[in-house]
Amino acid sequence: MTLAVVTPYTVPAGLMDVLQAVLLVLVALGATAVVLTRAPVRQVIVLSVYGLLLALLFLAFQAPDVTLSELTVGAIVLPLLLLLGLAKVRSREK
Amino acid sequence: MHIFPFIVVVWILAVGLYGVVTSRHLMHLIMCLIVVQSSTYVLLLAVGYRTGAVAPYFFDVPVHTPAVDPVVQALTLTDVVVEAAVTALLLAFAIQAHKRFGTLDPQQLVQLKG
Amino acid sequence: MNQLPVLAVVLPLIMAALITGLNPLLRSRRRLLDGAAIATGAVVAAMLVAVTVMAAHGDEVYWFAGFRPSHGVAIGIDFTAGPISAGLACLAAVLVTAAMTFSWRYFDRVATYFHVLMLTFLAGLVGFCLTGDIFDLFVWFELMGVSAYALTAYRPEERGPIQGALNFAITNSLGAYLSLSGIALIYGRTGALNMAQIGASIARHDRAGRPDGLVIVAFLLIIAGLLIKGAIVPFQLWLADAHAVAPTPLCVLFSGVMVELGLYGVARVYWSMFGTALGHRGAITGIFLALGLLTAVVGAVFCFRERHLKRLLAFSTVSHAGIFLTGIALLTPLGLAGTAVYVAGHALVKAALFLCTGIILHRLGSVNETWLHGRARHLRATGVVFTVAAFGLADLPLFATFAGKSWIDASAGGRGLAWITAVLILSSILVGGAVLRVAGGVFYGLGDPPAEDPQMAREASEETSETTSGRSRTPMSMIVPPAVLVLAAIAIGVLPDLGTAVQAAALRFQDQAAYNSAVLAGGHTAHPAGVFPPEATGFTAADIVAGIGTAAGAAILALGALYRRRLPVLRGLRPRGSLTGLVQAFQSGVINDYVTWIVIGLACIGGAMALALR
Amino acid sequence: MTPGLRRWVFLAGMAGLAAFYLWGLHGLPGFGRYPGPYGDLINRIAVSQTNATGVVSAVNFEYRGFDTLGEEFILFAAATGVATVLRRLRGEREGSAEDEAAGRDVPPTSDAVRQVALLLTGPALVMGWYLASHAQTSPSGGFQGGVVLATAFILIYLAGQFLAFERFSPVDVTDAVEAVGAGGFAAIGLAGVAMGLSFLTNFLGLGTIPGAVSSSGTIALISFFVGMEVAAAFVLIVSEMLDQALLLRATGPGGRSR
Repeated sequence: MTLAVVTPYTVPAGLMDVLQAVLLVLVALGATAVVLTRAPVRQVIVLSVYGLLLALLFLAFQAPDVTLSELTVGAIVLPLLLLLGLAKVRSREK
Repeated sequence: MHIFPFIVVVWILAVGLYGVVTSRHLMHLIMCLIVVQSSTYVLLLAVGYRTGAVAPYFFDVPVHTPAVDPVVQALTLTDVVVEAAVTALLLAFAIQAHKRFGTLDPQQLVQLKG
Repeated sequence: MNQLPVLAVVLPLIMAALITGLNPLLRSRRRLLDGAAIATGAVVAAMLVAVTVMAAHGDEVYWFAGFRPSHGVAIGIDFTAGPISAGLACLAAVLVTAAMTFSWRYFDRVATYFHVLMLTFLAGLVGFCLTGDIFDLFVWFELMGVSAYALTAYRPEERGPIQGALNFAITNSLGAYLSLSGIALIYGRTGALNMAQIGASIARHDRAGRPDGLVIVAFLLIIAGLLIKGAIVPFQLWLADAHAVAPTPLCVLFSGVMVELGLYGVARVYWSMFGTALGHRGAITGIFLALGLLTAVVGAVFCFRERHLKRLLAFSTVSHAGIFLTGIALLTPLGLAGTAVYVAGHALVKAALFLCTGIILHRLGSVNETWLHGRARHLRATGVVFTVAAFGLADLPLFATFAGKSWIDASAGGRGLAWITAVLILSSILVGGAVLRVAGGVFYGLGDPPAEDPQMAREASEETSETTSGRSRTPMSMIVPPAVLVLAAIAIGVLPDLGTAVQAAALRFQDQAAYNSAVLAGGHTAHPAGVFPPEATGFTAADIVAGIGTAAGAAILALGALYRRRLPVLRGLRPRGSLTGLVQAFQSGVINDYVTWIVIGLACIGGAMALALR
Repeated sequence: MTPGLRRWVFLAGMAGLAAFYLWGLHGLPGFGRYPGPYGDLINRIAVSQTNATGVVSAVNFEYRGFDTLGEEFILFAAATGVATVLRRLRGEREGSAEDEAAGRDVPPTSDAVRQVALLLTGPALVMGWYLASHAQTSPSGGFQGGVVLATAFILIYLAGQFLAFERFSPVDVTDAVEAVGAGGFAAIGLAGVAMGLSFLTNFLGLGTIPGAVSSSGTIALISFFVGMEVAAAFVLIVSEMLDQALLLRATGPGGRSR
């Protein structure tokens, strides 16, 4: 399908390709970093950054709705819950 | 670019599973499970993407503008909610496990259980 | 428009919301709360009976929000209630009702949480059975899963339930994500989520007469989650951990329908989406037969060596799951019909066994077979129900299990695979023998107590009573449900013309073209035609001999196990240490191992499919 | 299995599974070439059929609204499950916040954090409300709005103390809000049934201007109920976890040595 329509949101195709490729590489690295970080609290922070990267990738995939959810859930609420859980666990390890 | 996003999907899945398998801490394991699930978001959105198309909002663009698939986005939203729900529940289990066992190492949990 | 299928899902959901909202009011009114929850289950069961009857002559298709498909493209979500799917949903509702009736006097300090989660669980089960949309299937699969994980950990003050719930939740969530990946793959090819539409689309794409990689990979990924739920070796490891520790009323649902639902999902996905594209080739039968028979035997061996009553019953469920997959793998209408009837019979009988175990736990506070030996003599009614149910599990004629098993055997014979009958009988004898050994030893004090296995004794001692008061007697609300369930298993087995009706339903289930036309074009196919023609459903003398032989073999095996030390030949037989070690290494309880096995299993099945189907 | 053996066995299996998975992915049309027809059909008809200009919301709350109902109840069941698993048990008592804080390395909330959090609460409330009520026009909806609303309540915690948080979100009230949200969604569906229509049929007037706040009938209403449900569910989950952080256990293994 040829897409000649230009809208206010159209990003030049070449630029979009580069943007997506860069974000995909960053997301792959982010996932690896989450898994390889073994210190719990630091891992939560890495996970939060990973959520942010995913949100940016989704924006580049033209999915602003999902970006918003991923930002609120993946980068804020889940890390918060995980930190609360860790606080509980660590307080007992004292 | 035709296959690259899908290679990233497989990589995220493999890395996440590696984390689950080698995990010695339940909190770590839960976060690796989140990574595993995130591979499904990337896959869903990549599958519904169309080069050069706009996001499926027709507030200020005409309805016939080529747009990416809105369905996969709705599915991903559901997937994100599932992630939040399952993670909250797993965290509750982990907190309770730590109370009962005093550790979060999956291997020690089994030994202590008897 | 028939609104019953959707009401059967929405009613439990609304009641769950209502109970949560009225939490402060209901907390102190146990009777009202129990009554409302049980009534909901019963009403849902009644609605689903009606749906099953109505669907006997054609699938009931329901389009949500009125979005009918246009030109073969589905815009919305549909429910497609056929006799098999509605019947299975109905079975789920009946068991939920029985389990909630049983727990009326069972849990002492129960908040509204238990009822709410049971109702959402019920909605998940019913929605999963009825939906005709592959993503919707995933949604109800997850609702069922999340409710079940939470219910497993219903007694968080103990160690076992937490650990069991963790293994259960992690393995099954992983399975769900794999299924979702498969759904995304097939969507990327077909741009459709409706199962009928996907089936039509991939059948068209297939030019060379062989499926391409995407179809095979999507098929395996989608069924991966279902096979994990369906406890097929090597994905079954979570099951014993979860079943052994979940509250007993819940085990009824886990063993009776949840596992079977996973396998129903496999059959549904195959027959409404992938069947035509994969070409119904012998290799499909081969791969699933291998998995099914392996599961049947492994489950039976684990079952026989177990001393923890709930774990023993859990392993017998694994073994039966293998038999069900075997019946599905035959791809014949009679094989599927036999499986359907076997699932119903097994669910009723297994539910009765679990409820009787619950009574033992309530009265004696233990599930350790060694300790219990001879101590339940005074529980006469429970003993009778347990023993009768145990014979039902061993495929004694008259029971629905016997009918189902005979048809699977007959159909296997018809496909030239008569040897699998021998494997199935062997596993039935082992499972029946184990349960009858429990019946004879615990309720009648026959023979010697089995040797104590320290590991199992520790596991069993973890399982303490789920009740605190009224332990001197068995309330009617506890003993009536298992008795009724056993009678129902016999009643189904002796229904006249059962085989003809169920086989017709199975044939309809297997006619992908008829399913497509019903869903996408609103068509009606009067005479559906499957890949294999229907077969005779009568019982031959050989069937009856095999049934009685299996039950007798199980009884002899049980007696042999109980009197082992007094019999000269068997005295020297002891379980081999190396075998025990191997079993423990496999069933280690460590979640990391379980996930490793899932990956290995998928890689092996995937390799086999890639080589055999392509 | 020992950890070392497990790692190698896993890597071997994962290599096979990854190869298999890639083999399947290779059969896709390729990135950027979504083939349709589902999404294209919806993009074409959604605006005229529902008056919602945000097609994702139209899919979520209209075309595939039944999925969203299931999704809401997954969250509902999870919140109930968290409450079940973390409920107070015999032998557990509540310590005061200071008591517990003394045993942690987490520093007490500083004044600066408190003020920033308080400042953010208002905007978060407004934004959550905005998101939940504009599902049909912009990239937003009940879910995102609900999460942001929940965040507003959590900010109240950050700003003050747990006790204040508890005052704002007593469990019974949160339960009731959650029940109204989830039950309301289902009830909208049933209202259609009562009119002889299909479950979740959009039976309200669609308005005349595509994209206006009052347009698109039940989409906006469902989005609102979803927002309620999601906000309440998250507040419930967070408060259960906070509650745990304040719980002391009198006895038991792994107990506190203090």
